[in-house]
Amino acid sequence: MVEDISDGSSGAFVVDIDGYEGPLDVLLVLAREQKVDLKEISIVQLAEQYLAFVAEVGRTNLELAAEYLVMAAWLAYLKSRLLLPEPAGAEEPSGEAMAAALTFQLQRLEAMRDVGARLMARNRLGQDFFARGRPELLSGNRVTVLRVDLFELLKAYGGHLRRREDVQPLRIPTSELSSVEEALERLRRGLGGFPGWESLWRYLPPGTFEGLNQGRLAARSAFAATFAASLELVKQGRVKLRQGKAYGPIYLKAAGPESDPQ
Amino acid sequence: MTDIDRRHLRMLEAVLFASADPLSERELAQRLPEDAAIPVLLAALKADYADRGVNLVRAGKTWVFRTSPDLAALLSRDKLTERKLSRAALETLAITAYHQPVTRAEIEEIRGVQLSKGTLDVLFDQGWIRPKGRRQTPGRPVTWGTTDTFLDHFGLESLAELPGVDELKMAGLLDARPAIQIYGVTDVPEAEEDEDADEDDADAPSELGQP
Amino acid sequence: MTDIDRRHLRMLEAVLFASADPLSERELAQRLPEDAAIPVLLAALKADYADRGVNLVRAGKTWVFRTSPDLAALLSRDKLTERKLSRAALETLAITAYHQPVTRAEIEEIRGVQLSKGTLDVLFDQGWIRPKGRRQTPGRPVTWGTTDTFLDHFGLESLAELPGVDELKMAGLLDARPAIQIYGVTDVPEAEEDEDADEDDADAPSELGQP
Repeated sequence: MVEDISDGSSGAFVVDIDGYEGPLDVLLVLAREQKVDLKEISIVQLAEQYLAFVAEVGRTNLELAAEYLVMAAWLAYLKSRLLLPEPAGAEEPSGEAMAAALTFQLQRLEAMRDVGARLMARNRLGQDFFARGRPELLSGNRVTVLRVDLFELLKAYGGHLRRREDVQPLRIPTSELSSVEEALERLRRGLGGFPGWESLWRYLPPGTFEGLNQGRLAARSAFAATFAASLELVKQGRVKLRQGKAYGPIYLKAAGPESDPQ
Repeated sequence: MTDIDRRHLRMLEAVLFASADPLSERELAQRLPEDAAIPVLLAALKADYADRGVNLVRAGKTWVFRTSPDLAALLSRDKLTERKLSRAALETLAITAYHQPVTRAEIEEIRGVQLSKGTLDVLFDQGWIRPKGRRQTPGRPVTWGTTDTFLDHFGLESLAELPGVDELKMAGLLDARPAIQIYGVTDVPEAEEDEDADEDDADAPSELGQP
Repeated sequence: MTDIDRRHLRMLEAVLFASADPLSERELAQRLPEDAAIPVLLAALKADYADRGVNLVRAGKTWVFRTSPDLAALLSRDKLTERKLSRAALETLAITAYHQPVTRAEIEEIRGVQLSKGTLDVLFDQGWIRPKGRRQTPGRPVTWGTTDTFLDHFGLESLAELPGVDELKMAGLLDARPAIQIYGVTDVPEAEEDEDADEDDADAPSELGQP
């Protein structure tokens, strides 16, 4: 919501990301903070405001939809284009053209918002003016009219297609989630390679760390599956696990006879 | 008519027009300003409408606008009884529109259920579908398609204006499967095959969404 | 008023008064004798009711009697409870009204965010928007526009009465193309001639005046 952004001198934002309708909406709210006509807006300043906004949301560990990040990247690029001299003979639109396009987009969106509000403020049927409360059917020969409109027709077709889809053989789509079985397999294969205590991290599939940082579901499932698999191997007496303190790193070692003094 | 408050007259007119039920003088008095002289206003309004196509009439203690009785006969060559289309008929119509030219057997095949006798008749009587030709297959079954009356009724300029399957989906008219996507599905079930090979197909829009 | 057929006028009045929903001139013609001069009659009837508590209003190609808007307070008890439109739906409605015919992708371009599934559905269900044709671009996407029901609801005679439509057009803000296309290629802000070749969109924004 608009009111939820305050550009206090402390630099503290209060951000309600759910209140926004996408990155352009955020930009429009930020642009209003410059308190000038949209046509006069400083795009460099706006880019900075937006990047600060995204950083703030990132700092408070809120997840931002990809479109917000794409806009951030584009704005960072645009800012650099505007601040640096234009390369000669560039094929791309100039920094100014890109800035003008953004200004146009903001104006256009704001215009649509305004007219939307003006529409709703009009006298409206059922609110300000009214239909005949007692419509009459004029009598005469009896003709049956089938009552159906385009919406109902399309809805019927949609419903039919859906039901058809429902009776199709069940297809189980491949999932990118990790299974414990896969993790077990990976641990078993890996165990030979590291005779001593080794961090459990090393047994995670490639890319898991990056994925975790981005909060990706697949990475989180890989992490969980690996941990569960390690417990399973302990139960089978195949490995030993060690953890120095709560939330500390977990180490793992094969429990083979040659590495185990007992 | 000089001492009639025009403002009150307009109010009375609007209230009577918008009301779903005939209104008594007491109810009218409750809705209009206190100083409105209801009986005088009613008499004036009744006189205003005396020669019009709509009259203000008194029914017992209540007042109501009604079509002038002498017009009822003139106007209405048809008494419209509106009827809802059955779901079977609605689906049959939609399938005919999207898959035309299409035979009865094909409609049954697509719907996965037999067509009861009257279904095509209802649509035919309404002028929405008509025979289009014959399929060049054993038995040479009749194919069906939609008519201009159909387009007209649904406010379509041409069949090409019917949204395709993808667009129905996007408009929310056709829900996709439950959201398994959340769980990181990589394999999107693809569209089913469709092999309509009709010779008499000339006027069927080829790019209509084929389910 | 001399050449107005009083009998026809009364009939027209009765037909319109009897209906709660707008009727098209064609529907009116079907109800009246063949020699009835519908447009002339409509103009006369509209004038008759101009100062009354009930007015004859035009919405696109349709006509209907409605209570006069200045009597809103009086009729407040008849108010219909309505579902509030979401912000996304309201913006989508405004964009459809001002940019029509417009594709889903263009609406998304203007809002800078994807349209969630039900948004167009809500407006379509409400009878305010409908598919208008197809854009002659790859994929031939369906275009959307507003209906006469929309005009009726918002008390508009035609699209030309949309609030602010002329200023927006002058300001070049009724261009649904991606912004960078408008500025990127030529770098001249005034290069706004829209020569989208929309074959079945003869009723594009240029025609906003005569729906």
